[in-house]
Amino acid sequence: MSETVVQQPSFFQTKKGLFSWIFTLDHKRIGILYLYSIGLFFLVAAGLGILMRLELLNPGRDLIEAQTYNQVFTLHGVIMIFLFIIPSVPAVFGNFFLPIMLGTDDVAFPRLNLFSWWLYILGALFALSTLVFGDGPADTGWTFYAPYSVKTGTNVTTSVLAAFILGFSSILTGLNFIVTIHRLRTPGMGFNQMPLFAWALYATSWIQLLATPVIGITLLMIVAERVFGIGLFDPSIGGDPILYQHLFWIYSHPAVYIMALPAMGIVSEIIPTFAQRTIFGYKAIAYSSMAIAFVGYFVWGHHMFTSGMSGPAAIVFSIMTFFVAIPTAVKVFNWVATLYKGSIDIQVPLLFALAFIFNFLIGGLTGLVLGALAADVHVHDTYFVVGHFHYVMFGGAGFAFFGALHYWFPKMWGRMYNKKVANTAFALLFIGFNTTYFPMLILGLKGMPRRYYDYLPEFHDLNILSTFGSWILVTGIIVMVINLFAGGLKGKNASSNPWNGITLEWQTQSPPPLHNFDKMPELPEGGPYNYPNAKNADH
Amino acid sequence: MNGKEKNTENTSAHAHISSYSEHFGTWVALILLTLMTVFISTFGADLRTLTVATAMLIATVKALAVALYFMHLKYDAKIYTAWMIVVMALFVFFLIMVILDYITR
Amino acid sequence: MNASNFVEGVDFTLYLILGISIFFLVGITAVMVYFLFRYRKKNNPVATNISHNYTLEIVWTVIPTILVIVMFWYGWTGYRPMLTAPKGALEIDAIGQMWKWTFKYPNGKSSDSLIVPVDEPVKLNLTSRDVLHALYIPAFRIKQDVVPGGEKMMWFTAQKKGTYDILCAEYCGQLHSYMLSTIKVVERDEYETWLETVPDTSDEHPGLTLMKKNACLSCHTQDGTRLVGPSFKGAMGMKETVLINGKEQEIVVDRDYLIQSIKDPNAAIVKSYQAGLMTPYANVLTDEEINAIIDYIETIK
Amino acid sequence: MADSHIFVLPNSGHNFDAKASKMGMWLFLFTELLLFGGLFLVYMIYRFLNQDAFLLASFELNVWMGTINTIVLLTSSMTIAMAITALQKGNAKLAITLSWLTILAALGFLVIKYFEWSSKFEHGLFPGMDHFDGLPLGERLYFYLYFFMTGLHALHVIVGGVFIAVVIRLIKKGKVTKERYSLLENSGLYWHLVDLIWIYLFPLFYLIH
Ligand code: HEA
Ligand code: HEA
Ligand code: HEC
Ligand code: CUA
Ligand SMILES: [Cu+2]
Repeated sequence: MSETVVQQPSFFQTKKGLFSWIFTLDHKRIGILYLYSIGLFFLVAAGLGILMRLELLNPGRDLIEAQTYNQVFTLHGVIMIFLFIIPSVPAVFGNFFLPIMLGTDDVAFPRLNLFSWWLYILGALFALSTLVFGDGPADTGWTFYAPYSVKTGTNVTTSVLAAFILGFSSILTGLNFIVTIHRLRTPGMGFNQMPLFAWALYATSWIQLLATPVIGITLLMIVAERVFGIGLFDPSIGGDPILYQHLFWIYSHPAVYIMALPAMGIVSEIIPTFAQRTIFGYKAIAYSSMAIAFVGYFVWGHHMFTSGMSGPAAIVFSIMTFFVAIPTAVKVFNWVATLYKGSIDIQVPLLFALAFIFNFLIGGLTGLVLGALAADVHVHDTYFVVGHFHYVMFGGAGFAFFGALHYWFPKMWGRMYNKKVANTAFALLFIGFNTTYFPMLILGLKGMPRRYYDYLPEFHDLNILSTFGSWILVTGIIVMVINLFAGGLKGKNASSNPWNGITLEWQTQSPPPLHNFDKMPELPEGGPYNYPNAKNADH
Repeated sequence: MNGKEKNTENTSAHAHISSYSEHFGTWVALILLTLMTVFISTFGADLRTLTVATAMLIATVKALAVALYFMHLKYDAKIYTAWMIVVMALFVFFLIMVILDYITR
Repeated sequence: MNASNFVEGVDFTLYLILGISIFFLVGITAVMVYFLFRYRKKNNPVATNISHNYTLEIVWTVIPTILVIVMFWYGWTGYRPMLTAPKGALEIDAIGQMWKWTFKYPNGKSSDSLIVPVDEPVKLNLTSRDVLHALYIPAFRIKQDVVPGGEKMMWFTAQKKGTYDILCAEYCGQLHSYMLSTIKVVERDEYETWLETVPDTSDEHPGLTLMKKNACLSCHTQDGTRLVGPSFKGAMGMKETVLINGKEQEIVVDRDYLIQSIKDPNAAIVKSYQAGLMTPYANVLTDEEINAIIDYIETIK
Repeated sequence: MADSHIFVLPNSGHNFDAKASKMGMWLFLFTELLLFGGLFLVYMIYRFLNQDAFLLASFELNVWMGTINTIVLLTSSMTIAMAITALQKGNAKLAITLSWLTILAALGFLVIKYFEWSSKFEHGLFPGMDHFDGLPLGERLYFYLYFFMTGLHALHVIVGGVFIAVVIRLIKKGKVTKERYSLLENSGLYWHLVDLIWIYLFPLFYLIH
């Protein structure tokens, strides 16, 4: 690397002051705005999670009342889903890196992008305002099932509106990314030369775009029912509560792939970089994202197997559920195969990516149990489901998010965190995570229902273990957060390409300049991950 | 390189200008179809069981006319038509799967 | 012998999938960890680009496909029998309402817990008075949502004598986790003698019997402690602040107010309590019954 | 020694890109379609469950008002489509006139809707009113859906009208021109969507007979 390269002012330096941030049109700054806001809400909701675990340490009342507990898990679920995990990867890393990886200087609609962030903040304010105003946060669970959500006196209307606004924000982000990918790729980059992270975001964006409106309208119907008495779902004034469930899950199942696909995109970036070789089965990974997105639209009924669903409908939904597992399996095999004959540099981001695979395997395979009709009847609405979704959402998507944070950290801030501490934090997180959630799977198999403030004495031991695990987890998170802050403030300067990555973001300086590139980026020969230093086996 | 992608970009580069008379013709057809559905449903007693189906069929023809001519789908890049078909198919799948649960319940 | 006729189908599906899962989990993890060390930078300084291998890719698409079809099949065969109850099953009505199960037997007897004869198919007709609930008997591996505005059903044949838990598995509000009951499986004659004995409530106030039957006491106490609803202790004649159409108002509790509170509880909400929780009992209780209840409330001092 | 010349990529997100903005509009229309799609789904299920009640309830609606409104809306769709042709041909004046006609039609539509709704109110046919609460559940569902769907549609008519009005201003200011007409085109696309939805609402509510 020639030493005479002039360091352009980075996007941090070009302008200063609060307004230069909250009214910025720069996709990198918007990504960072999202990072801080999402991180904040994650910590709030995680605190609520810890509170629940403390309450569940012993049967009976430990800390909080039953009603408070119900509000806590609802708020925990709503924040974690709508404010943390759905926007997490696309809004933070998608915003920051998609344009750079495509070799352009911004998304297609920079103003709309800023507007999405403002909507996000507005939605967050709505969600949090339920804490202060009226009769407290909703106590319905994040699913807002009718008719309870119509009857309860808590602030359901505001919570539901919050979800509606956040959905709108999510739609606009998706729309922006689709147009960006179609219109702004650097000359010479066809769809099949795109990095897999971009592919993952492309598939995700279509889900955001085509599934979110359905929940939007459903939530509006709940509002209309509560405010105007338009009784579309409450049977005592005409409606059918099962129909609500259909509409809710038409969105909310595809939504789980909004959480999972970008995370998989990150894993597909991290693994080739640290194996220093091309990804195995580029096309299989790229197209399986689209396949998951598509098939994922037709499986929602697996959340309703015990609602009195008919045989034929149950068959269709169950089969389709199993079919989504196949493209996912393909991805997992491809990742593992990418390690084969690599020259592996074991660093924290890679550890997070591999932990993703392990946790996601447990999450996904327990998903298969849930997809099987007979088994689901037993474990539906038990802690087995709670275990399943924490494994995929936290152990999977959450770990990928942390992995991305460690992977792109030097690019975003031009500094490096302390790698030893990062390793310790990772170990604590991994152990803590599994100690917290594995017992939940067993609890579920034994028949402990979810959303239970109190439980029968036979479930005591495993709950103690789970709560104990959550303490390790907290320690891990605290260590990680402190380490990252310390690294950002006074870490060693990082080179522009510390991991020897090959996708376009590693061709610009760290942190990138305002316009991302000060010369045309060059596409790697023979595919986005074709490492020139590696031996070529085929062709 | 993705060949298809390039093609669509070229065709939409010289934007097609629809003529006034084409718009007018579309309008006439739409009005006629509207009057036809109203007529069938109010006076066509012998078509009783078919009315829903015919009404939906006519509505779909009208919607196609609006989409193809007023919204220029016919002359625009093919990708919009393709997307439109996918979105509509998705919606129809939703309908089918929900009604499946209700019919057989 | 299993606790119910469904245990076998459900558990087989569970073990089958868990078995396959453990195989893949352990296998993939082992391969991953092996590669991680075998191809470390130290051991393998130069990587090899391998972009794909169609044979391998087809194999690992086809094998999971076959496996999931097998999983689906056992899931379905375990589930199918749950959908239709055999003819001649013993039919019992099960009513869910905020935080209490009530079971009504064909002869009119009603009970808080289930008693069923062993080795006989039992069909539960499920209805809800307010919101969603789900009747869950973990030992029997069955669960069915109870949906207001329609009747659902579930059935089973208990195969082993004993007492098992009944839980509510669908979130239904504040005391969801206390909506518990039990099912006792007994011999046929024991069941019959139980069915014929009417619990002796002659020396109980008829109002109290009605309150027990209608789950009033899961929300209201008689000793002044606060549950979800206000306690009935000394209620009659008490001064209270209530919200009528959102406006606060001082009232004195009298018979008319109590009648209204039972028939249409949301018309006046006692301050600091939540609206919407108590279902209107206008269609559930007759006027005489309501009067009997109020007579009894008058006696709680 | 920083370069005074800042390098700008050819594929910049800050360039004006008519195709991108049209693409964005289409994507947005898809979300609108699915938004109403959810309601059509609800409609379909409830109609399936309450066929007779829906038939009975639909007699309360005035077919003629509905038909007139359909024609008004179709006509406005034509005028806005012609406005685009006019602008493409460079006739900004005609484009403005045609756009105004579209807005006028939108207002006409709303006025007729207003009369329809208020006649329902007069008959006590709104949730919470006496007559309404006496209806069987199936008929109530019909009216819940009627008010919700036509109400949401009317909201879209208003948004579409405002959108077109904004574009008219921009044409006057010379910001939307023969070469850069994509905003007018987008407002037209939005307006046609409003029309498309009404094309289905009309037979589903007025023509059940
Ligand atoms: C990131 C989010 C995410 C992801 C990716 C998934 C993925 C999957 N989920 Fe999960 N799920 C949730 C989030 C997620 N889920 C949430 C939040 C809920 C609860 C909602 C609530 O009620 O509150 C839920 C609930 C839920 C249910 C309903 C449970 C119930 O309430 O009764 C079901 C049932 O089928 C299910 C199934 C699946 C399946 C089959 C997958 C599959 O996509 C998994 C596929 C992955 C694999 C299978 C692993 C990799 C494969 C291999 C290594 C190869 C070997 C495999 C084979 C032999 C096939 N999920
Ligand atoms: C991405 C999603 C996500 C994540 C990450 C989590 C994280 C956690 N969740 Fe989550 N959970 C959900 C999504 C998620 N959850 C959803 C959707 C539900 C369903 C809700 C419903 O039923 O409606 C649910 C329900 C749920 C339940 C079931 C409640 C019930 O059914 O009764 C429980 C119980 O233990 C639980 C616990 C936890 C815990 C202990 C964590 C922990 O992992 C949290 C760990 C947190 C930390 C480790 C950080 C702590 C940090 C601090 C306190 C501050 C430190 C500050 C600084 C250093 C600045 N959750
Ligand atoms: C699901 C919980 C629940 C059940 C079951 C329930 N109630 Fe209530 N009840 C409440 C709540 C909450 C309030 C306070 C809010 C209000 O005034 O509506 C209340 C208020 C009342 C009041 C007014 C009390 C006062 O001091 O003003 C009366 C009387 C009453 N209930 C009677 C009954 C009777 C009789 C039954 C059974 C037939 C019953 N309730 C069942 C929750 C319940
Ligand atoms: Cu009843 Cu939960
Ligand atoms: Cu799902």
